[in-house]
Amino acid sequence: MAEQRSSLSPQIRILPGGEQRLLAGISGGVDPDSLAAARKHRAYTGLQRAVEKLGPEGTVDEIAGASLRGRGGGGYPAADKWRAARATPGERKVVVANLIGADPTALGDRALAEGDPHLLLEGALIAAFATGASEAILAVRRDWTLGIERLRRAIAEAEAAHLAGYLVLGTDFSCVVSVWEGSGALVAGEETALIAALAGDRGMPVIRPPYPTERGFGGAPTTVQNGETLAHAAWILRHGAKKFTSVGSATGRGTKLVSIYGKVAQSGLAEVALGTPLSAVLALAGGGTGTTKAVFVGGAGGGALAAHELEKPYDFDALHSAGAGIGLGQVLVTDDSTCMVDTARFFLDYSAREACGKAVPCRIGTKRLVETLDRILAATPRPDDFNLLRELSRKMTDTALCHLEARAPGPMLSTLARFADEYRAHAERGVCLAGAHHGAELQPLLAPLPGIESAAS
Amino acid sequence: MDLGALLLGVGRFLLSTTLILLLTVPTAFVVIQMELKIIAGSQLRYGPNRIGPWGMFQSTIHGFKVLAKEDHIPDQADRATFTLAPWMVYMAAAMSMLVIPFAPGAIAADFNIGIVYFFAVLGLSVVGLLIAGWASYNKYSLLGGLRSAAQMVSYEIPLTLSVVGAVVLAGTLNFRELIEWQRAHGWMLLWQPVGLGIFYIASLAEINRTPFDMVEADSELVAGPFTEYSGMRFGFFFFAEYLALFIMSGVMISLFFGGWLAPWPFPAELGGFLGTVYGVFWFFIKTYIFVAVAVLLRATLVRVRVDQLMGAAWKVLLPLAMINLLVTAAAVVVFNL
Amino acid sequence: MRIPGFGILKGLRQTGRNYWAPKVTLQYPESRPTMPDRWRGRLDLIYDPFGEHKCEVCFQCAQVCPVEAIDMSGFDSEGRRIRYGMPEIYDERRDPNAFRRAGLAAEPMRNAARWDEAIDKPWLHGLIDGFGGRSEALVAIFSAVQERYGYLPERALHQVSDEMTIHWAQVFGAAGLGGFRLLPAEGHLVTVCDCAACRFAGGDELLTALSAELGIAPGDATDDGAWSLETSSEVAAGAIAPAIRIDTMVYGPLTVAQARHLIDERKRGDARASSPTRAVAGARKS
Amino acid sequence: MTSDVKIPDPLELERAEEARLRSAAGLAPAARTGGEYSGFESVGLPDRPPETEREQELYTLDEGEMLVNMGPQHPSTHGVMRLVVKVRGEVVIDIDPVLGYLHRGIEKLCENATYTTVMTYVDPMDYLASMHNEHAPAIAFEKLFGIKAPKRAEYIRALVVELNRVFSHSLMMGFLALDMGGITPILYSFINRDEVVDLLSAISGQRMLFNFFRVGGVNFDANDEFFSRLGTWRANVVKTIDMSERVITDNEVFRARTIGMGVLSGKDAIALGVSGPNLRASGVPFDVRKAHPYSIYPELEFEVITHAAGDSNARYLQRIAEIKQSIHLIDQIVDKMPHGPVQAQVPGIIRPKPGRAYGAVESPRGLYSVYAVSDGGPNPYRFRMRDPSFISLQAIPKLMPGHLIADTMAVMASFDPVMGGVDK
Repeated sequence: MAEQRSSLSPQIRILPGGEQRLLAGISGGVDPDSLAAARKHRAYTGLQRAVEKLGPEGTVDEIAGASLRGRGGGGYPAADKWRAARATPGERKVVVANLIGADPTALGDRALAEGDPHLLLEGALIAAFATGASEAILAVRRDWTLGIERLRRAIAEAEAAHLAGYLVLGTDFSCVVSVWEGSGALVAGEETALIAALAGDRGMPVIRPPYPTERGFGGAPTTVQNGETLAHAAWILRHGAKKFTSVGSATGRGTKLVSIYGKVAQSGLAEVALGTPLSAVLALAGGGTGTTKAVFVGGAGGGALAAHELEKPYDFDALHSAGAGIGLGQVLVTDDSTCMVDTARFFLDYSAREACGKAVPCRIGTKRLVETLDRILAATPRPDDFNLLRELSRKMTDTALCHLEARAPGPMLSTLARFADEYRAHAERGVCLAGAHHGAELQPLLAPLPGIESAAS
Repeated sequence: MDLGALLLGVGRFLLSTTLILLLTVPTAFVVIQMELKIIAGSQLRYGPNRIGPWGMFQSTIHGFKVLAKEDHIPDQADRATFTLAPWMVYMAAAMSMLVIPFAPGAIAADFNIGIVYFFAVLGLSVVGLLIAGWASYNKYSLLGGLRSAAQMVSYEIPLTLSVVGAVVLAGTLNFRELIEWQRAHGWMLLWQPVGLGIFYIASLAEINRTPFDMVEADSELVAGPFTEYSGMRFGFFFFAEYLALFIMSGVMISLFFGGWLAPWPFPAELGGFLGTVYGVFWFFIKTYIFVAVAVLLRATLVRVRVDQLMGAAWKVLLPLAMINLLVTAAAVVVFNL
Repeated sequence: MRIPGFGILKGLRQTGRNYWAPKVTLQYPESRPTMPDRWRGRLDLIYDPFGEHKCEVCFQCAQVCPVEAIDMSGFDSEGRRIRYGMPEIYDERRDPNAFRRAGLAAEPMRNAARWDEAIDKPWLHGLIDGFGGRSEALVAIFSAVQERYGYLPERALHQVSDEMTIHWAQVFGAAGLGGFRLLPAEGHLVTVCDCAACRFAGGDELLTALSAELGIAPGDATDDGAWSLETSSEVAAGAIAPAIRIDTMVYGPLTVAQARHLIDERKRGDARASSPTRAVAGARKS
Repeated sequence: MTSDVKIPDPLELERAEEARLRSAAGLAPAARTGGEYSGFESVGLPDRPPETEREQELYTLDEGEMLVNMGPQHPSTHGVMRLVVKVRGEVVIDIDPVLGYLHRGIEKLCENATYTTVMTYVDPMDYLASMHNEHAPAIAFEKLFGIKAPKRAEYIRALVVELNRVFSHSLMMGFLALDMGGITPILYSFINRDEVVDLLSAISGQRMLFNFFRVGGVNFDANDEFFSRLGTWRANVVKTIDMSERVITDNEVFRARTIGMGVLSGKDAIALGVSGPNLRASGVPFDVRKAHPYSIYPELEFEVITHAAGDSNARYLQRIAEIKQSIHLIDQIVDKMPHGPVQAQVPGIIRPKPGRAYGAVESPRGLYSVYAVSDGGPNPYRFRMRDPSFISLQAIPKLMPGHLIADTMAVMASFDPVMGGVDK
């Protein structure tokens, strides 16, 4: 483990166990800075196969055969997106790898960028080849300095070895890869917002249609894929669709990088096959400390699952039907000392702070939801506050401009459904069933504290 | 003649002219204010009601605004005549006021040929308009000036002829004696109804009032002869117009409505200063009634076309005036009134 | 058969009667017209059922107006007066979100002198040229500037806007959304991570303790200007939660005692920053 | 004449003449104080040889003729139009309307807008008939998409359209009088217009540029406030119309100014393509609502009104009669109005199949029609608008010669052109 940590930023801890596919190279101790070492681990064989054997259509079919779904939270089939981008006519097409790290607690993309840059690069090149793009942009969060540096070096080496850039592998397929340093924000995880930010504009989503695959970055058809998805694509091309689909559930094939944190023995990053029960996922992190009360899946855009639901499979549709979402693979474990209302308020406050402010229901709705939860926590609710919560959430979801906004009320709604008694206790009696003392930390973290005395007490 | 009488005459002349000149501007203000308010009222508007009580100082403010405006002369214009024209028009109006009989003893210059003088001087204003139209070096002005010339030339004749009947009846060309005659024989209105009608129409045309205002037909010629004028030069034209309206009404009531006479027999014993005040009171009452009627006409009527106007003058009014004069003269000879 | 003159008399009668008829004019400032409920022309802001402005005073309109014609003032949802305008009056606006969306600095400005700090124009010019003046490079330019100055001086943003011919509003907006500092930090900048991982690993206790230690609230600075405290999810602590960042160094996982120790270390003037890895190796949360 | 004729500049002629006289009198040539600018250069003589025979004919001045330039800044040119009038004294010899001072490229704007947003662009075109401007595209697009507006929507459309016709015509009464120097009727017209405009803002939310029609329906349903205001308006509209009518219709001066002025025969009107009230005033019974019925007009009972004379007075009386007719129609519509939805289901971004559609309505100024071509994209490939006042304006040069300057404006006002529509 030691040399791994030295090769990655200290923020990233690779948990032992679980599947070892994307993380194989990292935990295998491959030196991320050398192309030769990566090639020992079959780097670029997938690209070779795509370019020399399959051809663009074949590549897309291969991805479709693996039924790869986007790991960015949407779960949109990658093959469909690529087909759409491929079908759109255009001189210039672009592939954008979303490594912006929308949620800082999701470590998957960062780990890949720092530990196995060639995997990402290969995935981006494959996507570019399949969609007929001549340009690939790796949009990386600007404070991942280590990852940026390693990606740049990887690109340079790959171009020197004719694995990227012009005339890849001697064929007439050319793709110029560049690294773009973006500023991390929750909204940047949204593809249209990312495209706007790429163009130097304020990172705000735009209304669809036209979809980015029709008209995206600079008016060119653009394929925006999460970094992990591209890594999966590379892995599929390396090892074949059959092996990829060997694990996973019926609705979600393959694996997912999960970052587990909260009240667990050891927080960190793990790779699990989709469909694994949540309890098994928690086991990877050594299980929860104390009695696990609820598991928040999918971060601010996800939802909560009660302890008795831990046997649910960790899967796109299962979680979605449970009112949560897979998100970027965040799994927050809470124990019985955690107040659910407070937690829901925290996530909503995070959404409100990160709201880009373009869509009014999002900008104002999140604010109002937080205020309403504050009233509930302060035991001074208005008569129809609970209806207001539900009504406002429904409106936000209906009028959403981007999926972040549509899912922002998720944590609140799921906790409201499962832990209604806590809400009621707060609203009516002003007591917290979780026994958490609600003092200064209830205030929004960015706003001034009421005073030092209360903080010191 | 002795020096005292001469000095007295000179002093009296200076005093009266000064008073007249001082009277012109407030009169114009009052008439303009009447126009503003009456037209507004008949258009279901309030009209000016902000400046002063009931907005009665609106026109005064307009006057001072005009003073404050830039005085612009087109560089192709003929400066001398361009500057001369407003002065001529204004002076024509002001001078014709000299013979207006406000009240017994309140006549600036009591000529024995006051009526002739009046029509002669008032006719000068057309020269001013013509000059203005020519000097402005602007086609609208030119057309307007020519229109005014044609219009006035064609209306001087019926206007004057319509009065001659009254003159023949009264046997005098002096306003004061004419009014005295009316005190004796009743208002000229009863003796000369046809003459009154001709006089009223002709006088409206003479002073370019709607419906005969095609000299400055704002929807055809932008502002006629005044197009290129600005500032106080335009103000002079403006004042002169409304002054002329006042003067015409005054002359008309002097000729046909018994001037300063009250509707009932004028108390003869009421002489001296009191009589003057009494006469002035009645004079202004009657005059402003007719000013109001003219204003109401403007609010109601549309503009007559220039050829229709002159057609009416030559084909209708002139023969009528002739017949009227003929009948009157015959009557005077037959019944030796 | 028309009697000549009859029509004129009819018109005269109408106009004359209207002189005494009730007038239709509205004396505007005193009496206002009653506009229909649906009328869309009204320019004042409506209140919501709870009597709060629907306007969030988010200043988006003000900042996207290319000629900066919009200035506004109002009360945000917490009832604090908000005004958009020149930097001198930023401290009238305290809603952090409104600040950030308007691309303005989130703290009240303490020393106005720093705002006029002269910047290295040729250097910035070379930087912009190096990126070919493409607007895609805005963020990269910003991070370079912030790396050099510790924040984005307004003058630098103006120069960027001028040289790259990008609307001032767009430059400010891009800078505001990127987690950049638009105001200089005073002294040592202590950033407590408030991401979910840190929070549930005890980030709150850490924040409370630090603000007690430094005697300031988050988003504030000590009176002597030696310390500033703020929270941000940009630290991205991940496995080392709870973490704090002092200036540029990230430490974690920390207990309250260790955090106090770090602060005291700095206070004692020991400027040698221990490397994060050593801190990580040394510190284990019990 | 040859085509390279030298156009005599009046200023030059005058200067030459003056120089000749001065030299004959043995005087020194005059020193002109004036700069380059001179009043005569504003007559609009082009500084180039004439390109067409028409230009040559117009700009060649015989003895005693001069060009007077009316507009674009003139008290009574109904917006910004320029009339180059060739006069001999007061008599008009020739007239050349110069258009395009208000051109805003609305057709091009519409071709760059999606089908749903076209409505906002056509509004300011003929700003006295915005509702009609929106009606024609709505009809054309609905043909294009193959959708139908609900019944109630059609009724509301007809209602607002007739209301719009009322205030447009009543404004024409006022402007006609104003151009003859009558200053009062225009204010009575505006009283009437204001009430109607308040009505329309009660239903549409705007006073002038309504943006009320939608593809497949209308924006709002008619609410109680609208109907109550409609009732009060209906109660006193006839009074208001009669008020302005009493001032001008029987007025001898007005009749003398309008009867026999600008007589346009039915044949000429058809040849020129004049439509609407101007055509019907020439005795041709053509009304789009009858000839090519659209919306709900087949269900309403009304007959085409015509006047035989074809002069300004006939056009004026035609308008008044149509106002009364529109009020009658409004009564019928309000009586028959059904309940139900006012908007058909239409997707947000519409991509109709390639094709072409034509929608025509009877606007206060005549046959206003829209021709839209779709290439399958989200916005029209071609969007053409036929504006009636543009065509009725072409009658002016044909009618005016022989009349006086005073009548040009009066006759033009009787055709009731709106420059916003002419120049698009």
